[in-house]
Amino acid sequence: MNVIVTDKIFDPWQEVQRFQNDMQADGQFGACVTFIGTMRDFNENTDVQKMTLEHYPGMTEKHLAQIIDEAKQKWNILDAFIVHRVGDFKPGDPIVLVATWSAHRAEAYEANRYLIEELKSRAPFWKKETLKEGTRWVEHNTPA
Amino acid sequence: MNVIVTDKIFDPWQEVQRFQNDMQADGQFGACVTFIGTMRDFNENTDVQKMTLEHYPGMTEKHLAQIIDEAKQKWNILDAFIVHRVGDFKPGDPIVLVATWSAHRAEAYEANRYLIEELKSRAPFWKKETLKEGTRWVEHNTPA
Amino acid sequence: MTIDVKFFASLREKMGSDGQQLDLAGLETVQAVWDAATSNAEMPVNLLSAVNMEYVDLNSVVKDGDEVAFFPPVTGG
Amino acid sequence: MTIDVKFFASLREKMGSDGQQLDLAGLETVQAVWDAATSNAEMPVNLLSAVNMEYVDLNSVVKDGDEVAFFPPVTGG
Repeated sequence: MNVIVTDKIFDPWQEVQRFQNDMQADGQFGACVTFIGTMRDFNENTDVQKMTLEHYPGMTEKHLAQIIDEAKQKWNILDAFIVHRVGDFKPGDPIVLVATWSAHRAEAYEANRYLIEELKSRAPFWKKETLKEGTRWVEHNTPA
Repeated sequence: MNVIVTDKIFDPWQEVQRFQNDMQADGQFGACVTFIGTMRDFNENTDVQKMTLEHYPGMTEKHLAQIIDEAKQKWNILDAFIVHRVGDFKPGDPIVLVATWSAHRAEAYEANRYLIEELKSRAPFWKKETLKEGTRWVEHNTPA
Repeated sequence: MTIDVKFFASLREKMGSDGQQLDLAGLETVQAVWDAATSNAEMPVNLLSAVNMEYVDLNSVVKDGDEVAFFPPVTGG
Repeated sequence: MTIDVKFFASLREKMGSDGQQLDLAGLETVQAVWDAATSNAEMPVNLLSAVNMEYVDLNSVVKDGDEVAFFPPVTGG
């Protein structure tokens, strides 16, 4: 499974290690790049206390699998792995893990960056933040 | 300690998690990027059975600390962490971990890439590979 | 034909509903589905639409059994 | 003055030594340290040199107690 969407808190380091062990590709990859997106306790200069992440079940998984396929066509990578959590978050909770493996480092970096940028622009997730003064939907992601 | 040079096998995921816990910056960083360089069982089309990594004690740590300082000046990152192993390696063993933390993802990616490129061009480490037919010193790193 | 309409996130809250089943006659577009589902409400700027979980534009034609979703810009990751 | 000379990696193997202490008289450069330490051996292409753990070029002047290192291109990471 290259894509996991879960409503449970996850440990990104455990997930990436488990996936890498399952790859059984020791000695083939020289580079692994990971990106971990984590909930901050501030956004646009305002304290954020909680966050709820909504998604479109089915469409999310479909598009995450699509962007992984695209990355594999564009770069010579051995594998890629995405975990994205949904539901209720507190500051410090991991939101997303993107991991890429390749023989040489350039491919792993570039594919990793591609995956998170495409995820942020195409995968149907929506964030709603709880502030001191109420709640607000995040209207758009910050550009790369 | 932002720099560790060790002759013992290390678990990059445990190291990055330990360092992140010690940062006590939960909620401040939205992005963590890690690069892990691992020994492959081939290089330049030849099977590699073992590798020995030599370094210049003192100069290595000094230059790794320098490039971290440079990255902190160039990008708005919260912290950076480098672990590099020396001594005897077998294929699949982690060689290097570079981790960067920032509020937004662009900085963590760019600083991470900077650190590994500078490490590869400036930090005094040397690889010697054991092939079926004997040993060879790696003469230069592949360009980025 | 039957169309399964879905609303997400702030649009879902605004509509007070996560969607509905619509019975429509003849050849219809995504725009027509929106109009029928919302009683011709004004369409929010930046609204995104998908048919059967693929992004489409408002002129796309729908067919019986399609799932048509409307939602604001995505903010995952 | 006393200079601590160090050789690393393939250069160390080629020299059959990881370095030596040299006693030199007067103003000397890194190039002169190389010449004295190797009995005027030809310098390998791409050789790197450092004084007190900072990269320098061959015209740099050394002083008493300096550590002068010579080594091939680095290949870490």
